[in-house]
Amino acid sequence: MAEFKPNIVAIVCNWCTYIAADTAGTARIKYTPYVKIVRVMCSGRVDPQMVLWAFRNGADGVLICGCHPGDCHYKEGNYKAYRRYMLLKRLVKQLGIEEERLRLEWIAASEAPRVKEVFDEFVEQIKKLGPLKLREEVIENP
Amino acid sequence: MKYAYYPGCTLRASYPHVDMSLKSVFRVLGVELVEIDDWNCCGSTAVENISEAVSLALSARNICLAAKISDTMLTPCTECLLQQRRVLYIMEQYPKVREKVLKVLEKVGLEWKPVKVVHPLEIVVNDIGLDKVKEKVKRDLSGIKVVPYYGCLITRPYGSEHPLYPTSMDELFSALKAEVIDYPLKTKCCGATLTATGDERGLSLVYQLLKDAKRRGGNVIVVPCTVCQFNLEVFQDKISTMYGENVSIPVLYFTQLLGLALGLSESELGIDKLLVPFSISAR
Amino acid sequence: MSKEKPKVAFYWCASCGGCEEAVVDLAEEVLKVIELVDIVFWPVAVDTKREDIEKMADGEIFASFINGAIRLSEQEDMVKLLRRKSKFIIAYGSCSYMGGIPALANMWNRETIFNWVYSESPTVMNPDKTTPKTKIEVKEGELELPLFYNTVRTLDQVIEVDYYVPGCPPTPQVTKNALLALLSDELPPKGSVIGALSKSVCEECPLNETKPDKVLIDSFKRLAVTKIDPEKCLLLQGIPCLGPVTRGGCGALCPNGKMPCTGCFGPLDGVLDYGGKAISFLASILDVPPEEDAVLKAIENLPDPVGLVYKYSLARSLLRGRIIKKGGGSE
Amino acid sequence: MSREEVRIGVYVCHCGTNIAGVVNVEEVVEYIKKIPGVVVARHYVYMCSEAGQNLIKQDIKEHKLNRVVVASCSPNLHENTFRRAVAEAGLNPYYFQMANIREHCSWVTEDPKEATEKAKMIVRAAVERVKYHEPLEKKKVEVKDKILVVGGGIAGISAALVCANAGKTVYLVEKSPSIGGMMSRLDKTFPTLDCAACILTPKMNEVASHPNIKLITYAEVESVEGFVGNFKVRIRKKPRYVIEDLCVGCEKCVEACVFKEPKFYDEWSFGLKKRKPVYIPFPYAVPRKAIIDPESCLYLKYGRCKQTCVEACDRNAIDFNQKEEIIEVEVGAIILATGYKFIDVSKLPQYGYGKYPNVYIAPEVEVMLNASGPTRGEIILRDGRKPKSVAIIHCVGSRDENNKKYCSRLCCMAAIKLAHLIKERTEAEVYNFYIDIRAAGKGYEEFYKRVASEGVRFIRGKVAEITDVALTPEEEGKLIVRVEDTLAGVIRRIPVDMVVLMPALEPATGVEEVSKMFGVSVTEDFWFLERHPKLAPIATFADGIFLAGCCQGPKDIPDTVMQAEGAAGDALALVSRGYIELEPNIVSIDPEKCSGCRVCVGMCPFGALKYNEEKGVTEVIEALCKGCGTCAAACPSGAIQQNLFKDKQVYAEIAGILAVGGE
Repeated sequence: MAEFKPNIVAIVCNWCTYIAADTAGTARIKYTPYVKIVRVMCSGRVDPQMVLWAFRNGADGVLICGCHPGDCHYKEGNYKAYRRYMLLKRLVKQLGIEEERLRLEWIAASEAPRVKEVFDEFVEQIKKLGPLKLREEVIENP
Repeated sequence: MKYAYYPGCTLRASYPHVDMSLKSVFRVLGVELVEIDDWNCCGSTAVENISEAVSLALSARNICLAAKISDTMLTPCTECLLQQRRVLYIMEQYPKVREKVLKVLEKVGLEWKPVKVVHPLEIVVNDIGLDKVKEKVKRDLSGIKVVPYYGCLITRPYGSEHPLYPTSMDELFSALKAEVIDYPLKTKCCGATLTATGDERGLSLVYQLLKDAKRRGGNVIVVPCTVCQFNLEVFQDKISTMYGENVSIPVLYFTQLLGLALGLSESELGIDKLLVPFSISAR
Repeated sequence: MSKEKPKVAFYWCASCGGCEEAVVDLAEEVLKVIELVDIVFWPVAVDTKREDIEKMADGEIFASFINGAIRLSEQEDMVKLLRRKSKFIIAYGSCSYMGGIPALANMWNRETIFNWVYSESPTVMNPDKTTPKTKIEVKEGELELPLFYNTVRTLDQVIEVDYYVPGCPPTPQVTKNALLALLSDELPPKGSVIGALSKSVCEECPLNETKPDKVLIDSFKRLAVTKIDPEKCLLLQGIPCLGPVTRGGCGALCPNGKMPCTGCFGPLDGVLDYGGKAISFLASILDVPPEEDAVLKAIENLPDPVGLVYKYSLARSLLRGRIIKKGGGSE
Repeated sequence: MSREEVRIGVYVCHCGTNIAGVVNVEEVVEYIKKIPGVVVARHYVYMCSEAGQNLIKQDIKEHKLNRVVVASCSPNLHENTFRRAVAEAGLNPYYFQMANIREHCSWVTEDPKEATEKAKMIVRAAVERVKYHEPLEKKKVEVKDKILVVGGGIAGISAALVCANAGKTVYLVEKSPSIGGMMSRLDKTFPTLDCAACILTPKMNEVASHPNIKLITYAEVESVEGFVGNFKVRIRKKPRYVIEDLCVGCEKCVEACVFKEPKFYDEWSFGLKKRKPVYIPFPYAVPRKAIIDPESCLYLKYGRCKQTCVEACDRNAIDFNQKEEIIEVEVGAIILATGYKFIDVSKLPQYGYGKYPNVYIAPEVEVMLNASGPTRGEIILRDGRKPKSVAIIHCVGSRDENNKKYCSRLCCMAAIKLAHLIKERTEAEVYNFYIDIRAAGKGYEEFYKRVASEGVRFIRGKVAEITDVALTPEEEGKLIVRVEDTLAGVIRRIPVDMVVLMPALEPATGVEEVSKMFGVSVTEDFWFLERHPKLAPIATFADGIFLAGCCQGPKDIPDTVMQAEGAAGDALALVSRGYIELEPNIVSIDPEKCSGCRVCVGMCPFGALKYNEEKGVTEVIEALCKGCGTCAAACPSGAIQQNLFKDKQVYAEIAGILAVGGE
């Protein structure tokens, strides 16, 4: 059986994690190729629909990254993100998706090494859980 | 508070009086010491040159036995302490070595179970706390000029204090109203085993320590380490003649002086067994 | 019956029958309907047979109103036939539109449902472990029985649907609007929801005016143990009312009855996944410190998010139901 | 959406070998070609080059492209470049999307195959997304033509003067009672050894007298609101208990103070000298006005004092009832020049600072050498002796795994300068203990050579400890420096009379609050983070806020002044334009869908959403919208959409980036 290459999307804030990821690049910090970044202006823009949509489109895991509490470029967008995340996690779990497949992390613009840390670690976790198989289990199995 | 007690060969053979002071002090401070049943050598000896796995396994065994009594193990001998902490570190950091050690343990039917290894000084300062100690003081140590000397084994590399400038004994004895001397050599080398061969280089190190302690007006050196206590105590006459300068000064294990503050008698604390006599009445 | 009148069919799949009632609830309006159309097929009220439909030419039926979700092979079969024969297929009511209450069964699969219904359930006595079969021997020969699918599907997951009429059940007003929309000269764009509003329930809700500038609350409460102020927006009282996220057109029936909206009309056009959006707005209005304990405290009374936000729309949701890995049983 | 057929052009940049060296660009292009809507897909060595941009412009014309995707570096670098190119070809610049396959792919991925796969997905996402892009207009906002400078050190002073000379009003806020900062403590500056006071004081006075500069000393910024071009700043000015307009700095009050002898810690001299409760910070302080310290003044502390100072002041400048005042200003740009401080070396016991009286830190010695210092420029030990031998220790806390890992940059040259000055004034034997001498700068190496040739000793080795424990008679009564001389390969014990420590630099106190208040990011060492280490070393990620001097990282005076004047340039460029164009990523509400449920209103911390009673819908106040999109995520009916981040666009991007293989 071929090695499982997780398909992961990270929806990240433009002001912290996106910059951190840029800096990680400039510093040539090597990390997993399986996490792909989608940028939003603020983690507060992250709508739970986006996360469900990602799972529906074959994501094995979804990361949401924003500024540390108190550092939000828009004051409190990251707080909104956190509250939605907490309730969404409950929903997702009920729908048979392991909580660990959805994660929220605060990564400041200065924390380039944390990008590697978080991404690599998340990929490892998803590898442990294996593929999500949403289509096989539900959608293509009427 | 209950601790698994590991005396080690030093306190059993060469320093029974430290052992005495320790037990009496902790009795007064309400700390229960349960000696580990059938404990063996800590392995910080020649055995290491023969087999690392065995030398580690020796301490590993003691740790497993300790685990049966408490989750914390008390080791007054800093040589043993270092070895045990080293084992804990290696078992966590080096899976390959860990495997070897586990095999050895398996042979003696033991399952690896790490415990916290602490030094009596850490118990007094951290677990009990100076406030509690103060409550128990029977007579203060005012008038005694204490030179706290820590050496290297409890400070490096696994120490809980500043590796170059520990202060726990300074704080302890200030709390007991002694006059504590800021001793810049507090973590310098005591000569360790260099002295065993009577080597001049070893003795010169001891000489510097004693000399500076006296120069700063100290009238007693307190140590948390029996190796230091040995080196600082045993060679005083020899050094005095060697350098034509009287460097004699009593060297107490810290519990011995602490014991006096707690109102224990000099014999209960084995102070009468010291090579360089010390008496609180002569303050 | 004059031939010019457009032919209309009603059919009933996995549903409670409420939608059939809804048609009847048109009361004397029904007569008006009959003046306008010729009902050619309506198992619940008119004695017609499958053959009658089969005999018809393709597209002969002007519109088929199909309620209920797709649970059985027979239902799939029947709607495919109606699709062939009809010009327009109208998914009538929340079940055919979004899966409705029956779709909550998607939290389990066939295996776990059968286990429960035919053996585990405490009220069941089934010593010889009989479970539904698709074939059965009787003396007349072998009979074929409908297959119970693994999941419940919406009508448009089985056949092409032209319009949707929401509601559990659709109110007489909505039904009437829908009919008129269909019979009007310019038809609404294909795939649109007809008969209801393009704005949320709040639009029609008398309590909407009681809101302050900012709609923020400190926690959600359980309806059963909360004293409701009938003059105040339920949301503001911590009751998870889904009015804001639900399509209006019902006349805010539930809020008018001092009960929270549970979302039977489904999402508005701009919304992709009803439940996801509901989660988003419910969590958004929580004004609590962003610490784990605080947030958990605030949502402790929402123990069953799926039951709350997918009550009528699980089959239409992005995830369709619960992922049950091999050997996974019911919760 | 009914729209004309989309015709997409995709351009994959090699960025020399930065991308093409890892990612197989041909393969990416081949893959992208297959995606519906893609009309042309090319790869080119440098898309940002003139030629690269022309490629896009031609294709737009020839192939009637109406969408463009460039896969290259981070949008933070070149998004605007390409938007401009697209616009120049007559297309709306927002029909463009950038795919970051350098910072987020080629530079961070080991395996070329994986990198290529990832690149495909990143570009695919951009292609899927751009299909849903819509034409947008940038919003123009008027810019206040005033500038705020925070910090009155040489950085703040230089920046303020440039801005003021350009005719703009500048508010210069300084925390302490006088401007001048660290430089005001120096006697001479390296490598030219010209007198610090002689070059600094004229600038300080110019600041004080400049018609365009509003100098606000003994004050701190309390809050910052608004955004680029329109900052509202509240400044809290602490009471000085002396009316600045009346005080002429005659010091009569100081003489008259009931404390006959100065006995309080003097901030300017790092406590080397003492001051009275009423004092003038230092002889050439600006403003040269007295100040009364409420902590030591008897009247202010206990309400009981003869108030001899009040009598002494013939101008009645002393006012014990002075209250702190809040000054509100509106500015278009902000320059942060909050500077640095030295680490607390007493935390490094091996150096014996605070234990041995003759161990000094460099700033103390600078003050000592200063002609207006406590010793009038003489080097005199605390015990009154003149040192015959002095050890200067480099890298105290710098380049140190247990402290600051970074190089503090100015210490090497400062140490060499101190060595020279000390030798000059005491004829003492001077030793420098260093790890490496870092003399990168105009005339620096020459200066190092010169001082070395003057007989100052340089010993390469990190000092292990300073001790007073003598082993030999000649060590008696001295401080002994224990060090490994790594050139000679021996352990040395060098007895000296005086030790000078060169402490590491760290950001000034309160930097965390400042960074939060101004919304400026910081590095892990809390230096302010510049927008780009090379191409935007002055700007920050907070538009309209610029950095000058050591708040961004350790710097010597030349570099500080350079950056300060650069910052002034950036600030002037911004405010002189008179307006700025805001990214159009604000939200809009579809009144056809909005039911006025008001869930969104509570989402906006900027009050940009307002419920319209009679229309029964909520409306956006565009000027206030900062474009975070939090309300869009919350809007239960999907009536709120954020430009550039519409639901459809984000969904398309997510679906695109997840699409496995050639699906």
